[in-house]
Amino acid sequence: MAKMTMVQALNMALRQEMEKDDRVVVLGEDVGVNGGVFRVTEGLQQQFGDQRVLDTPLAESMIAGFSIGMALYGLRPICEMQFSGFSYYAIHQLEAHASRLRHRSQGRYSVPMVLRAPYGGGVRALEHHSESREALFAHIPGLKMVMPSGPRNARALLVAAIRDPDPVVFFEPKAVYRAFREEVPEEEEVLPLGRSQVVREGDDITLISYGAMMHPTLAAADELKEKDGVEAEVIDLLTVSPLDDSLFTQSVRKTGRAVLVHEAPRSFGPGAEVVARIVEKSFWSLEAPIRRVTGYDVIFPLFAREGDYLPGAARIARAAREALSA
Amino acid sequence: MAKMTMVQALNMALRQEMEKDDRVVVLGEDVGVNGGVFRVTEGLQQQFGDQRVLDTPLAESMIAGFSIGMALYGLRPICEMQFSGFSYYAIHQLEAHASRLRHRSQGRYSVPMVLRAPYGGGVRALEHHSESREALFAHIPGLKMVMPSGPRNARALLVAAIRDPDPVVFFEPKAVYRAFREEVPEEEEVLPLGRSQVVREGDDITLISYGAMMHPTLAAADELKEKDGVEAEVIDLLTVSPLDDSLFTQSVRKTGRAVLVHEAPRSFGPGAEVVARIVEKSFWSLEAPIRRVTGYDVIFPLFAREGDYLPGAARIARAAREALSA
Amino acid sequence: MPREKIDLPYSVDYLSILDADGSVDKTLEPALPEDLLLRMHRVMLLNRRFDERMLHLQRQGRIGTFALTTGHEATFVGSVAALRSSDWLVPSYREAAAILWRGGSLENFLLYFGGYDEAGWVPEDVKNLPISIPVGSQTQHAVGLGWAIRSRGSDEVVMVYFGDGATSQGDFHEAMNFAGVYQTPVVFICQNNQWAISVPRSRQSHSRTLAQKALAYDIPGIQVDGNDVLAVHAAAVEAVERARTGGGPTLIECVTYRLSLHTTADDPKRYRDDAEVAIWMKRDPLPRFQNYLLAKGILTESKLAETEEAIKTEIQEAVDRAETRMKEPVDPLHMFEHMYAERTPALEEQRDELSRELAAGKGDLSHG
Amino acid sequence: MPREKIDLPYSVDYLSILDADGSVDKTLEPALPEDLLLRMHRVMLLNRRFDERMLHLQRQGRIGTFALTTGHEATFVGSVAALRSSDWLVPSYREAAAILWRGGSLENFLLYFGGYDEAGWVPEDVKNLPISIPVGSQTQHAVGLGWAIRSRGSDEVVMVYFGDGATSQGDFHEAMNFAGVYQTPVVFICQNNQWAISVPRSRQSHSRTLAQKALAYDIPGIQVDGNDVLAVHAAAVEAVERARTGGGPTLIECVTYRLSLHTTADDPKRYRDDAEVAIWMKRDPLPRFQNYLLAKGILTESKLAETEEAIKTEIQEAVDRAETRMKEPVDPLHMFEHMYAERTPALEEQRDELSRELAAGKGDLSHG
Ligand SMILES: Cc1ncc(C[n+]2csc(CCOP(=O)(O)OP(=O)(O)O)c2C)c(N)n1
Ligand SMILES: Cc1ncc(C[n+]2csc(CCOP(=O)(O)OP(=O)(O)O)c2C)c(N)n1
Ligand SMILES: [Mg+2]
Ligand SMILES: [Mg+2]
Repeated sequence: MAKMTMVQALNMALRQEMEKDDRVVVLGEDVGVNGGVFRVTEGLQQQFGDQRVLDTPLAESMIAGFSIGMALYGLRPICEMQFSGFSYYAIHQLEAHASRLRHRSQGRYSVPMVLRAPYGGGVRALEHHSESREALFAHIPGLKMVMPSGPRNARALLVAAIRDPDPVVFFEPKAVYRAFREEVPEEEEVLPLGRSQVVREGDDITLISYGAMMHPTLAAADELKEKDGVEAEVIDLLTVSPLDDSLFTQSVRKTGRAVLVHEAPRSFGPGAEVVARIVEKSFWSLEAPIRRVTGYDVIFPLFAREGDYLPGAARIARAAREALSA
Repeated sequence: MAKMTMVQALNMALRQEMEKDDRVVVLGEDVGVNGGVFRVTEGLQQQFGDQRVLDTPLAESMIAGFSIGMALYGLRPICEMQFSGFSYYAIHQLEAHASRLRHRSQGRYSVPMVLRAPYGGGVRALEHHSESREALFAHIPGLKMVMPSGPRNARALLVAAIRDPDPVVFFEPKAVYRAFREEVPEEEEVLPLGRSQVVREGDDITLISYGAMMHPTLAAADELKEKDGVEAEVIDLLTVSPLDDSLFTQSVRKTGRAVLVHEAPRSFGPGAEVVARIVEKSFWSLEAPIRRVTGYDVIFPLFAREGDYLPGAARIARAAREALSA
Repeated sequence: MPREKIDLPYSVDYLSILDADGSVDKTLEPALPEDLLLRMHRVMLLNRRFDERMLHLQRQGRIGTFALTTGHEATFVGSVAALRSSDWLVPSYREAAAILWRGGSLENFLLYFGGYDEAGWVPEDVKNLPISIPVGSQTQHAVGLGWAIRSRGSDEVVMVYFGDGATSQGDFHEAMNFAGVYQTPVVFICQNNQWAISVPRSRQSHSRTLAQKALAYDIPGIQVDGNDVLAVHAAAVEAVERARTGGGPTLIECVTYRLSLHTTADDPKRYRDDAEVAIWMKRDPLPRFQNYLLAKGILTESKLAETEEAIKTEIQEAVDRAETRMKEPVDPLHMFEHMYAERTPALEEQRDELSRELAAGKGDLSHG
Repeated sequence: MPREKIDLPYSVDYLSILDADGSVDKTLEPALPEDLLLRMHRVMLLNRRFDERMLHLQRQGRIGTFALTTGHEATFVGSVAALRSSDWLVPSYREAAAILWRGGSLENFLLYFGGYDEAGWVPEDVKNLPISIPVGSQTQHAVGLGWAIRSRGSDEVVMVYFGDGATSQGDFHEAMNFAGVYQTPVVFICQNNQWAISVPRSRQSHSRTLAQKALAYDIPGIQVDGNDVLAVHAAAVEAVERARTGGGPTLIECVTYRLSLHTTADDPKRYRDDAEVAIWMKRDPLPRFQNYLLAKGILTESKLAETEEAIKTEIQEAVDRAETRMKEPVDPLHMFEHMYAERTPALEEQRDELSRELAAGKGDLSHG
C-alpha cells in the first residue's frame, strides 16, 4: 500500500479502470496534455492516447451532452467539469437526458457516465470556484450524487461510479485534494454507491457529514471527547443521493441527538433532507433539536472571509454541546 | 371586482405594471403575437408594441442573460420560460449572475428581473411539461422563488415580484391557470414577497403547502373536518424562498403536528427545509413525526399515471390522520 | 501590413430536383430503384393519413398533445431513406415519418401520446434514440454517438433532426463545433419549416440561410428544397456517404413548411396568414412526388387507391389495438421502473407507500 | 430546379497597420492625436508593469490567483480607447488594461485578488460591469444592455470582451444571434490569444478564423492583428461608429498571444513550446508600439524612462495602500451585505449566528 493524496488516488482509479476496460474514456477541458488543472488526469493521455483522453473545446453543456451520446453507444465516459461552479451550464443535459434516457426508452438505453467536478471552499480561490451545490443534483431523480472525503474512499467510490450503469455526479473536495495522504491499496477496492459509513462510534450524539467537512467534523468529535468526555458517533454519507438513511437514523435511535454538517448554504441544502429522514424514521428517539452547521445563505465570500464562512471544528463542537445540553 | 382565472389575473398584473412603468418589458418565446402558449401575455404586444413585448429567438439561457443585461441598464424585464422544464438551460445565468451581480458589484448594480414559468402536473402534458423543481432555484442564494396558488394572490405577488429590486423566479401552477375563477380587484393589490399566509385556522394539525397543491390540501382539511371533526390549520407559503417560517413554526407550536405537501419529488425537495425549520424552531412542541406528502423520486409519469403521482386530498388526509394518531 | 480579404473558400449550394408540379430536372434526377421510390411514397402517405387520424383522436380527447407532421414528409423520408439500418437516427419530436420508415409502430405512437410511458420503449434492433423534446439538446447526443462510432472503427452514420428554431440554441452551436473539431460522422438535418411555434424564420436569426451557419465551423452546408423528396434524398446520400467515408459532418437545411398546427395545443391563426399557407399548400411534397411517380408510370391511379385503402386499414387496426390497450387497467407502480438499473431504498419505500395508498384509496385520481 | 450557389456576399478582412518592428503602413496609418497615443502607451506600460508586480506578489503569497495580461495590451487598449466614457465595458477576467484605461484603481485590483469582496465595487460614474469569470456568459449581458440602450433611444455603445475559448460556448452563439436579430449596438471583441489554458486555438474550433463565425448571424466580422494597437483601434473605431449610428453589432477577432501564464495557477511548460512563445515574443505589442512612437518622435528615450519611473511609484503606492488595508481586521459579517436590497429573516438569523460564533470562538479559521 502506498500513501497517496486524493489527487493521486483518483488518478489511480482512472488509470486502472482505463486499463481494465477500453470503453472508459476521459474527457473535459484541459484533462489531456495538461493533466487537468488539479492534475487528477495527469499522465493518462500519455498512457492511453488522445482517443481515450480528450481535450475538448470549452463548452460544459456539450461535454455532458457528448458524454451522453458516447454512453448511449456503450462507452463509459468520465467527463470533468473544471470546477463544479461551471457544471450548471450542463444541468439541463443531466436533468433532461442523462437522468431520463433509461426511463424514456423503458430500459432499452442507459447512460453509464460519470461527471466529475472539484467542489468546495478552503483553497483561496476566485469567485465561482468554492461553491458546494450538490443539492441541485441530488434533487434530480435518475442521477446519483457521490462525494468522497478521503483518498482511499475517493478511489473506491470512483471505481464504483465508473462501473455504475447509471449517471453519477462525482464531486471531489478540492480542499482535500492534497491536504493529507492515506494508504491506498494497489489492488482493486470498490465501495458500493448509496452506502454511508460509521467512521467513529459513540453513544452520546450523532455527527453526520460528507466530503471535505468530514475533517472538521472528526476534529470536533475529538475535541468533544477530550474536553467534554462526550462520545460522538460520526457518519460519513459518501453518497449524498440516493441517500442512505439506514445508519444515521439507527445511530440517532441510540444517541437521541444529531448535528449535521455541510458547507453548502443551509436553506434547501442537503442537510434538510437528513433532518427530514431522522424525523420520519427516528422521531421517537429524538431528545433535542437537530442542529445544522452549514454554510450561510450568501454568495461564497472571497478568501479573506472564507474561514468565517466554512464550518470549522469549534463551531461544530459548540453545536454539539448545545444539542447535548438541550 | 371581476371574477378571473389565474391566467387573466396574471395578464392584468402585467398590463397594469406595464402601464404604470415604461421600464417594464416582457420577453420570451411566443409571448408577443401569440400571447404566450398559455395566453398569459395575451394582448400585451398589441397594446404596448413590439418594443415592450419581445418575441425572442429560441434560447433560454439567452432569454435570461439578455434580461440580466436589460435589468443592469435599469429596465424591469419579465421573461418567460415557456415551461419550467426548460428553465434549467438558464440556471447558470441565474446562479452565476442574476443572483450575484448586486453582491459582486457591492451594491452598484442590481438585477430587478422576473423569470416567469408555468410548472407542475395535472394537465395531461408531454414529458418535461409537468415537473416541479423549485428546490433548484430556492437553494441559490440571491434569488427569490415565488409560487402563487390562486388568481388573486398570483396577481398581487406578480406585482410585488416586478417591483422587487432583486431577481425573482416566479413559478405559475399551470393546473390552476384556468381551473377556477376568483374575485380580483381592479385596483392595485400587492402581496409582499417572503410572507406566508394562514388560509384556514385550526388547532389540531398544521398542513403546509403552496402552489397547485394548496387545493388538494384545502380539500383534505375539509374532509378532515367533515369526517373526523379535525380542525386543520392550513398555511400557504406563497414564497418558497426566502422561506417565511414564522407562521408555520408558530402554528406547530399550537398543533404539535404537521403535514407538508408538494408535488416536487420528495428527496432534497422543498419540504425537507420546512421540516428542518420546524425541528429547529418548534421541536419541543412536536407530538408526532412530520409527514411529507409529495411527488415520488421518479421521472414525472406521462398522463396515464399522473393522477397516481400527484398528491391528492385523500392521500393528504390519510397522512394527517396518521400524524394525529401517532 | 494590409487590409485585405481573407481567402475563405466557402459557399452554400441550393438543390432542387422536382418542381411544385412534380416535373423533374433530368440532369439531376437520381436513378433510384422503383421499390425504393414506392416505399418512400407509401411512408409519406402513411404519415400524412396517420397525422390526420391522430388529430381527430386528439380532438375527441382519446389521446393527448402531439406535434403534427403534415407537410414535412419529403424532408423526413428523403433523408432517412439514405440511412442503413445499422445507422443511427436521433429524432426530435416531429419525425414520425422517419420513425415509421424505420419500422416504428403506429400503435406505439398512439399509446405514447395517450400518456403511456411504456410506449417510449425502442426495440433492441432499431438504432433510434427516443424522441427528444427539449429543443436542440439532442444534437449533442448525436455528436457523442458519432465520436463513439469512430473510436470503435465502425462505419455507422448518425442522422440528427431539429427545427429552424433549434439553430438558436447554444446546444446546437456546441454540437456543430464539436462535430467539426472531431470530424464525427453526423448528418445534421435542419427541417426549416419556417416557424418555431409563432416565431417566423426571419426573426429566429438574421442570417439569410440556416445552411450558412455551417461555415462558422468549417463544415459543409447545403440548402435543399425540403418539399422535394428527390432533392432531400440526393443531399442526404451525399452527406451520409461523406460521413461514412471519414469526411466528417454536414449540415443540410431542408426548406419546408409546417402546413398544419405546431402541436394540437397550437392555433396558427393567431400568428400567420392563410395566404402564406395557401402558397405552401401548392408546394405540398406529397402530390408533387405522386405526380412524378404517376408521370413515370411507377405509380398508377388504381395502385394509389389500393395503397390508400391498405393504409386506412393499417391505421384502423393500430387504433383498435391501442384503444383496447388503453381500456385495460394501468399499473401505477410502473412509474418506479427503469429509474436506475436497481431500485434505490427510497424508491422501494415510496413504491410500498404508493401500494398502500392504492389499497387505501384506490389512488387519488383527483388532485385539485 | 437546379443545384446552384447561393449568393452570399460575405467576406472577412484582415487588418494590420504596424509591423513587428513598429514600421507603419502609411496608407492605413490613422491620424490620432499625440496625447491619445501617449495615453495608450502609458496604460499599456502600466498594465505590463502591474502584471509583473502582481505575479511577484502572488508568488510571495500576498495575493491570490489572478489572470495575467502580458501580451494582450494592444488588444485591450486599442479597443477600449474607441469608447466614450458614456459607453459600456463588459469585461471577462483578463481585461485589466481596459479597466485601467477607464480609471480602474490598482489598489482595488490588489484587494480583489487579495480576497476582498469589497473591491468588487464599481464606482457610480464608471460604466463597467464587474469582471465575469464564467467563460462566455457575459456576452449575453452585453446584448441585453445594447437592447436596453436602443429602447431608450440612447447612442451608447457596449463593448464586450471574451477569449478564443469562449467562442465554443453556447452562450456566445446565443448572444451573437440575438445581437443580429435585434441589431444591438454591441462590439464583440474576441481576444484570440491562441490558448484556452492548455487547449490551442486549432483544437477549439475547426473554423479557419474566429471572425468568420460572424457570418452565421449575418454580422460583420473582421480579423485584426491584436498586437498592433493601431489596427485594433482602427477596427474598433469603425465598429463603435457603426454601432452608434444604428448599424448593429460587429465581431472583431484580435489575433494576439498570451505571453505569460493563464493564471498564477497555470504552468504553460506542460502544454506549449518555448519556440512558439519566442516567435510571439518578437511580436510583443509593447516594444512595437514604442518603436513607432519613438520613430515618430512622439516618445523619447528619456520620456520613456520618466514614464517607467512614474509607473513604478504609482504601483508601489497602490501596493502600500492595499497592504495596509489587508493588515486591518476583516469584518466577517460583511458577507451578509448586498445579498438582496433588504436582508431576509434567514440572513438576519444567520448573521446573528455568525456574530455569536465569532464571540464564542473568534471564528473558525481552520476547517480541516
Ligand atoms: C428548450 C426548449 N424550449 C422550449 C420548448 C417549447 N417548444 C417546443 S417546440 C418549440 C418550437 C420549436 O421550433 P423549431 O425548432 O423550428 O421546430 P419545429 O417545432 O418547428 O419543428 C418550442 C418553443 C422546448 N420544447 N424546448
Ligand atoms: C464556463 C467556464 N468553464 C470553465 C472555466 C475555467 N476556465 C477559466 S479560463 C478558461 C479558458 C478560457 O479560454 P479563452 O476563452 O481563450 O480565454 P483566455 O483565458 O485565453 O483569455 C477556462 C477553461 C470558466 N471560468 N468558466
Ligand atoms: Mg420550425
Ligand atoms: Mg484564449
